[in-house]
Amino acid sequence: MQETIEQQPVANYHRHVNYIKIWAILLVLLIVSLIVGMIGYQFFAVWMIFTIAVVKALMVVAYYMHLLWEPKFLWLAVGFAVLCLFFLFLGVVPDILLVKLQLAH
Amino acid sequence: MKFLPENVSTYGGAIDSLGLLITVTVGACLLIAEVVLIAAAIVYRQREGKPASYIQGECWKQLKWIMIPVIIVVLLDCFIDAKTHTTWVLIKGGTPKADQTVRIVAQQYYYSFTLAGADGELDTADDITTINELHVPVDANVIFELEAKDMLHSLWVPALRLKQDALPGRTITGWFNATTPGEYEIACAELCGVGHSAMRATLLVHTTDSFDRWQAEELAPVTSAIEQNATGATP
Amino acid sequence: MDTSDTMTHDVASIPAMSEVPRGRIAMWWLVASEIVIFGGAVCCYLMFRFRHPEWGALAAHTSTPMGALNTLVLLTSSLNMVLAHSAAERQDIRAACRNMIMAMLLGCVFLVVKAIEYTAEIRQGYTITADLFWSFYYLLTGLHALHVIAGVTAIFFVMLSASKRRHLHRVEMAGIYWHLVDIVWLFLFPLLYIAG
Amino acid sequence: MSTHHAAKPGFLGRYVFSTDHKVIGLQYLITGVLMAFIGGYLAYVFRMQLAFPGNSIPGFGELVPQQYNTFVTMHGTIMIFWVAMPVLLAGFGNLLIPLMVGTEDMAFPTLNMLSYWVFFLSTVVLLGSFFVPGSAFAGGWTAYPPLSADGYVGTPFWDGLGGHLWILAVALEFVAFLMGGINFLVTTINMRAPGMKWRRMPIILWMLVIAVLTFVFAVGPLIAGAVMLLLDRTLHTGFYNPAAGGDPILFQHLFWFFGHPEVYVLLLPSLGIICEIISVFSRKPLFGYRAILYSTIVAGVLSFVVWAHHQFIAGIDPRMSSFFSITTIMISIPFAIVIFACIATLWRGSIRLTTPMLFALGAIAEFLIGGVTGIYLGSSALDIYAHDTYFVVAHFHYTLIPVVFFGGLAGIYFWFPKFVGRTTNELLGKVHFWLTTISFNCAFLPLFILGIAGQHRRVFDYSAFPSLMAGELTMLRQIATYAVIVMLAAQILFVVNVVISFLRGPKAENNPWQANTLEWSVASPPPHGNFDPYPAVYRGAYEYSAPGRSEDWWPQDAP
Repeated sequence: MQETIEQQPVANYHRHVNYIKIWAILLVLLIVSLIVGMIGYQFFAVWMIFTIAVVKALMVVAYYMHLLWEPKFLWLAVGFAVLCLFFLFLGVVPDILLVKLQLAH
Repeated sequence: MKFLPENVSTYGGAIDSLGLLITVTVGACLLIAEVVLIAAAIVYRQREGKPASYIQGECWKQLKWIMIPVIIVVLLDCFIDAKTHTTWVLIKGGTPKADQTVRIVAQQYYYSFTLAGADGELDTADDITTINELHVPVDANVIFELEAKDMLHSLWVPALRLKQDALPGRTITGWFNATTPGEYEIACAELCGVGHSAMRATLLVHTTDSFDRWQAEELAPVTSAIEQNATGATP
Repeated sequence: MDTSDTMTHDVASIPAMSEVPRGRIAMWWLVASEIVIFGGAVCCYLMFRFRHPEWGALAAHTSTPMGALNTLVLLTSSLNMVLAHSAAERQDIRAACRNMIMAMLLGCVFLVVKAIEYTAEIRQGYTITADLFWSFYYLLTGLHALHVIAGVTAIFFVMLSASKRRHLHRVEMAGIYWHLVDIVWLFLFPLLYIAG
Repeated sequence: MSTHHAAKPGFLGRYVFSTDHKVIGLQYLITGVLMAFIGGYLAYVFRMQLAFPGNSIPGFGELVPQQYNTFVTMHGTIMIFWVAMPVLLAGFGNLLIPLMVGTEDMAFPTLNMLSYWVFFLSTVVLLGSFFVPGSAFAGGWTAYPPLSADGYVGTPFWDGLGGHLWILAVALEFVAFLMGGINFLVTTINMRAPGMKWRRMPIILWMLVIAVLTFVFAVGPLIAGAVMLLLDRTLHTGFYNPAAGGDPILFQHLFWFFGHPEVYVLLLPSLGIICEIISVFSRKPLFGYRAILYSTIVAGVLSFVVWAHHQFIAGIDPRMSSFFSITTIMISIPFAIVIFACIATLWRGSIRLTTPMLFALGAIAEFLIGGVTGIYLGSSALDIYAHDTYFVVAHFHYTLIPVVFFGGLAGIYFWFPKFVGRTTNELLGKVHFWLTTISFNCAFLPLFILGIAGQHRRVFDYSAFPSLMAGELTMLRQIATYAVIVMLAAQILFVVNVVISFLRGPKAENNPWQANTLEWSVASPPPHGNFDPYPAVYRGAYEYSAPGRSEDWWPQDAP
């Protein structure tokens, strides 16, 4: 992580891509996820919808926020944040889902 | 270790010996580290004409002086982990076959204990409910179902080496087996409000005979009521 | 700190200062800290969503068309913001300000739609205390709405200074934040509306 | 504060609403030290209650159970969040980072000032909560629901005001440290002097950076959790209420997911201070810079997967306990490397036992005890017995006091000449050290024994427990209490030393300790803008006693 900063090229400035094209793709993805949602609530649909959400988010991050052209240590910052959430989820989920409960409903 | 309360449970010995293991191994490491630290600070005091050595500790030849102790620490860690794991599984990993079943309900600021009785089923006629007194027979596997009504509480029996938090909304199952008859303190080890300090109960471990006698005495009114019912019903 | 490095008298041939503008680095750390805040809340929601399958029925009461409309609004608003950024880099102040105004307006549209949704739900009795699902719904969307308000405010001030050709690099900073708000919604929408 | 700046800001601008990192650092430091006295006073009151239950306490009066809970809660909160964090992270971070990386100020000076004032506001809110009806929060510093959520009995808003303010204060504080922390990161990433490569940075900067990263990544879920707790308290939602489908254990997880990394947020800056001081006063390079650095990074990452060792017996899944027990015991390895490297730095050195050095060595010696007793608690099976007893209390005081108190004092004595421009009195400092060390051990060693005897925590009065009222145990509690009083009294020496030195201590040279790092190359105290001209860096920070040089130090900026 430390080395990458120094090795970054001086000319940062990200290329500007065709933002309207990205927007159109995002829109199509939105419509696809809505259609998938209308089919029903099966396992497949849920996975599809969330995969599409992740793809959409990655596109925004990569092209609108220009993470594609940022130094690697910023990727690490975002990546480690997501990794921490993953740790949190894995550590907590057994206690929420695998316990004998006496809940109100 | 005269301050440690006497152990009266079957698994308490395992915890005590784990404590001893850690004390001996880790204590020895601590002692060595402290001695080296203090000795170094004294021996290498500033002296005229004796400059410090230029040691960076970047090459393996120098680093081994810390890496060898670290490897020893790693080995001790593994050893402690292994023993910890077996002890933990013994105590919290599951429950043995029940000789007695008891429901423990913790609330501000007392415990109520419901002993399942001879049939081993809770919520039947031969249940005995007591407040702040837990009666169990000696040498019996007692399975408890721990519940909390309002706040977090923690069932804490030092003599049994037993501690388990009680949470509202879930039933936590655990067990113990007391080996010596007598009276022992039960406390609440989790802050549960203003009266936390006064939340105290007693564990009474009976010999088998005296437990049967106590049970019979407690059940006497219930038994007579059932008998009366029975005689009343048959014309 | 290897020996060769410390013993030779090289005056740093490499400039240590990184070439990424400091504001942008700061924005990304802000993004990272927001990810763990929203992510933490979403993790909690997910766990409870798995625990309570019956929430599916409750989630059906959220208005998917409204949510979809809001997704569209935020995506378009993000597009405006990134166009403003590229215009600001071309020193095209008019286009930058126009796009930022559009972004802000769309942000306000988002809030209005949200307010209509809230009103409808509360009218039906789905208040924050009605059920844990609704508690999570208001928590997540409420936190997000606060971020939308903050984002609109930030864009407003950036636009004021940009219109005087000052701090043009801040357009990008505001943009990064605004896209983050957009991304959070991209996840909240399926979580609370579609796959509910 | 001598400044050769053209436009001199007025008194307010220079000392109160200053954007100068040195002033902000001192503001954080002084606020933290003052809060330490409040926290110490609370400790005095409840220690007296424990030693002499039922008696009126000199300087306070009669203590009732509710007040006892409040005091214990506020003692913990203040000492962790309003003393350790501002002193170690914000105080030393602000003072040292720009000077050590060789730049004029933080990356965002205004944000930095804002960070302090948000922190100040949080302090006011926290202290104000003592004076609201119902007094301050009494649910333990860990704030476990349902107790912290008032048990879902529908407490009216105003009756729980102390608790709401507590959450608000902690949240404001987190915001302040997030602002400050992002500033630290950007400054270290972006504003290093030419030649200040990552591998040449003083280790304390690395430690501060890793501490900030740990803080930033760990605090998020707790912020979400705190909002949920506040909603539970005020609107009576059910996030932590099992009757509504929530779960109280969720908060415990969110709390400790932050709470454990938080320990390292405090530990790392302090370890950094200790490393600096030990290297300077042994006149030797820091042993194993890279080993220390990599171990610290490993420890930082590992700290995210150990949190549930605080919950072994809290009703979590027993299989998870096994996992967390292993990771917890494994985290001792990187710290063993760091501590051993510190000890190895002493080896064949030329040690000067000045006051800062004494405090640094004392910190290591005491921290070893704290670290080692952590193994007892990290071992899940033994934790069944030790959890929630005074063994835990003794353990974390043996980690936090060396780290915060000894480490912090070592840093204050070490950098006092630099930032105040006057030197402290060595004799007073040494007496202060020995009194503090001896009384500290007398105060907390007995607590280990009490913990082994089964004395459980957060209890107002043990008279309900005959076994804990045994003569010896009562005596141990009294010894601990007397020792705490001595320890608090010993701090008067520190105050006297600092005040007298500030007023009429001998003027300090630029580099009284003959140290290498960049802050010693400028005037004491450093002028506004720090460097003129900007320094260039030629080597790492630990070139002490380099062979072939007449002097035994070699500043980083000397060609």
